[in-house]
Amino acid sequence: MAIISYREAVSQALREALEEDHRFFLMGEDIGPYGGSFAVTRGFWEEFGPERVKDSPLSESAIVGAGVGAAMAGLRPMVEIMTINFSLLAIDQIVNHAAKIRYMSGGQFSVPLCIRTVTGAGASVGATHSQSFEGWYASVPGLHVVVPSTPKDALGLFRSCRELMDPVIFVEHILLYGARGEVPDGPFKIPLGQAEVKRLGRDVTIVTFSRMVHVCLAAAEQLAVEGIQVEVVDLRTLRPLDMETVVHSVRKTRHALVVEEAPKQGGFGAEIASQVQHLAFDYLDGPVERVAGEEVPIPYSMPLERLAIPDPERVARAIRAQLGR
Amino acid sequence: MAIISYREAVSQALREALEEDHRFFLMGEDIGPYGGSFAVTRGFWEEFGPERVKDSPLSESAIVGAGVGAAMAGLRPMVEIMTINFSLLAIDQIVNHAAKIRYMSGGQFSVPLCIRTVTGAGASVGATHSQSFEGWYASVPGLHVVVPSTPKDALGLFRSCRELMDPVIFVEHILLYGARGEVPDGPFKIPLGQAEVKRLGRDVTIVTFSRMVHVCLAAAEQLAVEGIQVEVVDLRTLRPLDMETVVHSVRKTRHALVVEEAPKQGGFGAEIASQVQHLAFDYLDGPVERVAGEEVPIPYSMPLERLAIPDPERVARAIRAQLGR
Amino acid sequence: MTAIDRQRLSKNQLLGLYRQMHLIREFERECERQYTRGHIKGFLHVYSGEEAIAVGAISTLEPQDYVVTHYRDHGHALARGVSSKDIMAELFGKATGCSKGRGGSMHLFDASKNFMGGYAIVGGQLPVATGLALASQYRGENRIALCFMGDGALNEGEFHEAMNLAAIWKLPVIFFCENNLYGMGAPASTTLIMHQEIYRMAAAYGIPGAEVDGNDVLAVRELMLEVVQRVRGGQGPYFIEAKTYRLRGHSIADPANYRPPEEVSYWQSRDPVPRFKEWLLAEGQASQAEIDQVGASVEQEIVAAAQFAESSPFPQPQDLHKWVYEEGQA
Amino acid sequence: MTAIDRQRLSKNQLLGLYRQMHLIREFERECERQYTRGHIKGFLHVYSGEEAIAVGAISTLEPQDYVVTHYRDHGHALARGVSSKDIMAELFGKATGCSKGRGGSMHLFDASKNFMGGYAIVGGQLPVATGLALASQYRGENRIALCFMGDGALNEGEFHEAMNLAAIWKLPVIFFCENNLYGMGAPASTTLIMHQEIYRMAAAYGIPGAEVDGNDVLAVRELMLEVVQRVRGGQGPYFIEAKTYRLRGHSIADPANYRPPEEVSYWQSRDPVPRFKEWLLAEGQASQAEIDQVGASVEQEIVAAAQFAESSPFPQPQDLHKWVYEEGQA
Ligand SMILES: Cc1ncc(C[n+]2csc(CCOP(=O)(O)OP(=O)(O)O)c2C)c(N)n1
Ligand SMILES: Cc1ncc(C[n+]2csc(CCOP(=O)(O)OP(=O)(O)O)c2C)c(N)n1
Ligand SMILES: [Mg+2]
Ligand SMILES: [Mg+2]
Repeated sequence: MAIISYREAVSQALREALEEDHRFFLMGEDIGPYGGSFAVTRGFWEEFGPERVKDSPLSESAIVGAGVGAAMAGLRPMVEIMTINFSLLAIDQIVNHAAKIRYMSGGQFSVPLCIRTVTGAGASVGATHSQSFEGWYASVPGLHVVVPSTPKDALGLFRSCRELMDPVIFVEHILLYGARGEVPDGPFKIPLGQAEVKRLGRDVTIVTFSRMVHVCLAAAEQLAVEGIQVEVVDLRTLRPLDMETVVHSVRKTRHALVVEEAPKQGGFGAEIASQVQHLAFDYLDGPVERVAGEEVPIPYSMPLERLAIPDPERVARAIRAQLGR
Repeated sequence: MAIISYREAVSQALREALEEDHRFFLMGEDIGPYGGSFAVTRGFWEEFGPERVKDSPLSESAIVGAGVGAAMAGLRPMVEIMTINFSLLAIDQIVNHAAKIRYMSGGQFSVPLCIRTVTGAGASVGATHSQSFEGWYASVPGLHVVVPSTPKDALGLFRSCRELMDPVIFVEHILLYGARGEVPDGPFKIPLGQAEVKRLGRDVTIVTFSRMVHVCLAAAEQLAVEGIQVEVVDLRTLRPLDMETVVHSVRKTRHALVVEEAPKQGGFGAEIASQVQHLAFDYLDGPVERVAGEEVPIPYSMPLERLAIPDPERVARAIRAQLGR
Repeated sequence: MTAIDRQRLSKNQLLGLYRQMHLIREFERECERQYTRGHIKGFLHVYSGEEAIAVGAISTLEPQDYVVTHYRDHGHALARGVSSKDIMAELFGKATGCSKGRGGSMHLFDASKNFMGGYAIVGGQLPVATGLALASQYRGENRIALCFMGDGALNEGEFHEAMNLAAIWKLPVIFFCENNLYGMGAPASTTLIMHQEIYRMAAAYGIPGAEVDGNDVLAVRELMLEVVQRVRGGQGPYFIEAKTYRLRGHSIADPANYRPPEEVSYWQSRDPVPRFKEWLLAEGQASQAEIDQVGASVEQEIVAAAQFAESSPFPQPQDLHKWVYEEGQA
Repeated sequence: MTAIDRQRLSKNQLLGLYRQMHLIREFERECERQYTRGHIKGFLHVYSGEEAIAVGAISTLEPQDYVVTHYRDHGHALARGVSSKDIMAELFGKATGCSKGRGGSMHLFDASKNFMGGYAIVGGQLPVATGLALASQYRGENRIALCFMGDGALNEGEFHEAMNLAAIWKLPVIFFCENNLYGMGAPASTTLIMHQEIYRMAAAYGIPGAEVDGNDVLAVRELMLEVVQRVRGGQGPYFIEAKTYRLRGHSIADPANYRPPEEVSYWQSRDPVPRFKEWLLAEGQASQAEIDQVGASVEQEIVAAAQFAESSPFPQPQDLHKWVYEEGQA
């Protein structure tokens, strides 16, 4: 067991891929001498050389499309899109090519492409730079969507992603890079499609992912003091989606709250809520509740931004209301 | 009352705008001499001239962005994106500019831009050309999303869109252009955010929109023969979303089924299901059910394509199962 | 057309090129018939009039090279040797199709021929081709990628990004623009300033550009032979513009009324298939009997393709979800 | 620098230009200080070193003209006359900011100055500027749109689409590339083949392109005066490349270690602010006393701006949803 940061975990995951298999290479904006805009690939360019750590022009669509082509040819491109906001410029390549080529070719071609990107608000960088589109990608058949909340999950999940023959959107959270956590020694892996109960509790189940896991854990701490035992389920991957673990928990607690960062209407939390009420209807003591981002572009001004995304207080308030306490 | 086609309704709506207010102009690919790829603007170029019916290069991002700029300058651009599939190439302009400029400028600028586009599967045009992204747009604060199912709704809703000072995504369905229906004479309007009960029934409420309204009405016909009375609620706009009408119906029928064309996981139907269970929890006799597209890229082969999207039989089967008949 | 000497084509090879061109033309005719009969659905964009490009260009490639194209892809697939049966079956939506019925007319694929696909988002194939070329460069192979596009693709941002990326990384990719003077209904003159010299747009990326008569199969071949050698030699990407004309509408639904009749008849007089045939005859490279034999053999092939397509089964309903992910993955 | 004569600038006007440049420089210094004090959050990209461009270029516009720019936008806003108080308040996230605290550093707006915004998606502002120019053309106004971008924007597909659209429709827009030799950390030489003559890329669109010393305010002005006249006269778009250098890192978080020290010191020696000052003094266009007075007045203005920002209120929590839609709309 070592304690490392989320940044170090992702970094290690990438390094392993580069070291162990020459088919892996990195491509992205400013991942070279600059070291990556979140310093994940610092030193890589010097270590692995410009052929394997390809500093690209600011051309999101071209680098994702080039990743698709290289993957079809048998390589394992790992493309960094600086933040998920900019992925909108490449979303056509992701949705219409990466996700569909296996199907449209009748299984003749695979696209083992990993797109790493960074999601989330809370960094005071304004509306165009603070979005959370992972839910959109999770609605696209043909993609895998991975949303780790801890260093361990990031490393373990990435190791599984490396083995996939289909495209993955690997979504890191902008505010988690500094978060530290225990990571097992040795080559452990975490398979996609397995949620994890991050905290045990008997009164209510929170279903969440990415940074909101930490917000919910903090809320759970607060509520524990008040005698409310919250169970926190971290989905870890949105596609595939492990509803079994969620339903198992909800059957026990009889209350479910879904927490996400994106604006509520049409957020991926709706899918979870919809499935929970469907799969656990007879076990629920009340409706599935949701806490999500507000229906606004993320404002720059920090006091407003704080109001726009869920925090532990809002989550705790929602649970008190839900349980009538 | 006249009986006209959906195509004629949209066409009339556009013509009215062009005739009545010089600030309106059209911009899009092949809307000029070609007449529009779905013949909506046939004859317009000849009638209104190339300055007001601007045939554009194949540059989705540039024409939407230009629409944003022209709208900021006080015009009323109506941009046609040939199909919603290609809107992915312009989605950054839609999400990061059209939807956010009012907010990011602290209310100084408005973007009264109307983007017309065409959604839907069922036309045997393959996976890249058969998608339904209206649900994504409906999750973006700052946008309006309109999804008419009839000629009357198309015309009446468009007339309301013309008055908005914010961007609208006006989504026509590829298989509805030939559909005919009654349209009141005179300058009637349909406000955004008002769902319509398209068929009255007491046993179950179907909530749906766009072409699926017709699929559900056909299912309702079938079920009526079996003595099941289905109420069909057509949302008509996804943003704003009228849950009041929906909940009112569900409280009566105590059963809700949400039907949509997009793949189920992460589809906008999840939002509706989530809200119904939340707002009508105590009235529901069973979980909110959903019928949606399959989790596949839309296959070209017609027998497979038919299986991939809901049809009246599937809807009817779902309702029988839901009601235990 | 003295290219013939430089190209050292045998009579047999010349007849082979002609056969391919004729096959494409007849294949497309059959498609139009089958569309009318309701066997082919959706969009149908035929390649009639542009045969000299696909045949001339692809004939200069090696089997290991990659071919990528746009949605008007039947001609490229046939020229690459994808079986006419498999393509026709695909258009019929049959399980035996080259994309197993999943792709359809705009999304033909054949891995065995390194035919990497028809792409239906205008301009979207350029980045993909760039990536294939990148893989070749990365592995030190000497495969090249040949990427076709219409003139319309030059309006799209992806053209720009892919050209720039290929240039800056010196990738072995040939960008081949089939300039048939129209996008859908819009003449290139209304969408591209440089419509008369599209190839010159390559200069903005430091990519050499050349122009060729797209209705002359030997001219296309001749230019391509040079370009292929250069690109395979590691000198970076190349851009080719071939001027041509589609003899039919944009799709089968398009009567193409927006085109001036004189323009149409001018281009009909330059129809690449009869033109090449007449040249073969005039130069004594083929006899009328040989031409007739090609005609008969193509006719047979088309009949066989249609029969194969018609008699093939549709995909099984239970296979709807097959190939969304690798077998065994969620 | 005999431009002065042709430009018929009075001493006062010259001093005015200098004041703007100096104001930008000092404003950015203050921003860096306030960032360290925690008053400014998020990303901070300063304009230091590029002042001659914004000041020179914008000084040639009329009030009705539109200015659009990228995320490194403080300099353009100041040069356009947006109040330093309002900008600083914006950076503090205050309700009095030029975007009411909603936009932040990368998204400055001021309708009263036709300052149409800083845009933070690289390349995304070009289509918007094109649309503003289109509106002017549509209404037969003679307003022009001036659109700034970094060299990095030329990598993006939107550059291409907007250039093409502006060209084909002959729109009154000036595309102005601030080539400071770097994107974030990547030198333009690794991302653009034409990095040494970016202005030549305009030829692919039939758009005239010109190059200018971006560290020489009068040279920028001189070129712009010509270009503005031409574009206002209906002759279509124009592309300008100004070579310059950012004297600081990409953002305040970037120590810019990737830049060779000789390069940095070469450009420091061409710093546009002292360079213009020295010229003013040498040419007798300003006295040291006048320069000092400008310094004092700028210092006062900056202090006032910071005080205004600090003492202004944050937006009200209940106003979180204001301005998502027009008042009264859902
Ligand atoms: C991004 C995108 N926009 C629009 C379309 C619709 N569309 C299909 S083909 C076509 C015209 C393309 O013209 P060109 O590239 O010249 O090819 P050609 O048909 O002439 O072979 C258009 C606009 C599309 N498929 N993709
Ligand atoms: C589409 C997009 N990709 C990436 C980024 C991240 N990013 C912000 S600034 C920048 C560099 C831009 O360089 P340039 O255009 O030369 O402007 P400069 O910073 O030199 O003024 C990058 C990559 C972004 N904001 N938008
Ligand atoms: Mg064409
Ligand atoms: Mg730069």
